[in-house]
Amino acid sequence: MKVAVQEAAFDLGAEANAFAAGHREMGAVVTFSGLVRADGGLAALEIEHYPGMTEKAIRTIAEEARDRWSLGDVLVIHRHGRLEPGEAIMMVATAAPHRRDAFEAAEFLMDYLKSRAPFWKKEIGAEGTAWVAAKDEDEAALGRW
Amino acid sequence: MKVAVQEAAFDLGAEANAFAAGHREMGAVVTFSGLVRADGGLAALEIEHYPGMTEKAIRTIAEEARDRWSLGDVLVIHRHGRLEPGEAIMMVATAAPHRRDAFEAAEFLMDYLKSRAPFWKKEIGAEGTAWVAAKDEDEAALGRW
Amino acid sequence: MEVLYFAWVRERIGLPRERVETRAATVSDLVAELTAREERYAAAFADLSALRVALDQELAEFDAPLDGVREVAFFPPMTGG
Amino acid sequence: MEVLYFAWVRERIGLPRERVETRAATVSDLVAELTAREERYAAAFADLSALRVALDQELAEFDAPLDGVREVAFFPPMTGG
Repeated sequence: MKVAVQEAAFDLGAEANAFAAGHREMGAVVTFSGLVRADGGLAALEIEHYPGMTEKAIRTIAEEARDRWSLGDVLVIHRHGRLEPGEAIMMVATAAPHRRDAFEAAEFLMDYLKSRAPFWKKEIGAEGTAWVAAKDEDEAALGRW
Repeated sequence: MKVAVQEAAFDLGAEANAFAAGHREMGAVVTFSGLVRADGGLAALEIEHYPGMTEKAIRTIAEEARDRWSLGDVLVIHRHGRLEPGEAIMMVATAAPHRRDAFEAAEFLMDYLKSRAPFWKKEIGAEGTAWVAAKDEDEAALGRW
Repeated sequence: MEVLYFAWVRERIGLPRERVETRAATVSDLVAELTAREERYAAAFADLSALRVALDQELAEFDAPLDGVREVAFFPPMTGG
Repeated sequence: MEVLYFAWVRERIGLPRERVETRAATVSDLVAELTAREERYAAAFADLSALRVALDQELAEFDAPLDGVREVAFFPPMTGG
């Protein structure tokens, strides 16, 4: 299990390849990446986090995923600091013998990371800055699991 | 939409990067890759397909996914011929404004590709060869959609 | 019409495709004709529940009419992905 | 104890962390103490339903006891991913 909370950019493809190469006994690899949308007007995204708690919260979520599904491995990378449109904010990857496990575990990780890992996004636009509000649907998504 | 049915190996990470880079207005990218499991005894996998029908069947499935979910784009690559353990058999990628769409469309694509695209796998082991049997659960998976 | 065979159907029949002159009205009629020909066809078509058929590269049922069809393919359930 | 603030809570209060000497029994008691201090705290804590709290880096409820807790953090609902 690899968990990285970092300011530096990462290479989604290289991470996906390294992750898949490490799991030759697994048949299914799912990746999710969250990108800064190049929406009209967004100049950058600023991501704040809670050093210390962040890694712990992510590890707890990843361990829960490993308990619930038959998984070979889990990868979570999440950036903080300033990100430009089009950049990858984060990624998760799951490897499993069967595709359903890989898919469900990746969705579970995303749902929990979204609402339970201490990150906060601020949008920096031409006309000022605004903290991104949490969505009711993100909290509701946890009810699935 | 890119659909490729090919004998040549492909670079999962490079494909994922190129796909994500092409969708700067999308927030979510999901990839699935199916790998030849390095199980005990499996020397290779031989994949037969139905040239002409294969591409058509995949395009139909991909178009159905685009009708059902709010997607920016879909990628499907599927190999045929002889594959060694650890090699990628196929991948799908979906880009969407929201993660739920990207995940569901990718699962839908996989479920349909598995049972509705004309590919057949043969396992080549130390003790002979055997066609992989279709699983009832794969047919049952279609009932979800 | 062209008749194509894939995977173990191809192996049992011993060829990937052949031209068949037939007046069979449906896929089932064609299967009956082929089965009557030779043992290797009978072996391939012994259990239709283990077979799938495509007409002009679209999945079809065994009771589908062959009217105007140029290409028929027989194969086991697919195992891609 | 150490009290940490993140995102707009940090911005409203105007500092990321501070040492607070308190005998507050629960998180709610601590919030009441801070609110009584200065307007900027009152502004940050005006709507507790819009806030989350972590005790020693674990999410907790506002009625949780502070006994033995060394680090309290206040922040809005998280928006990672």
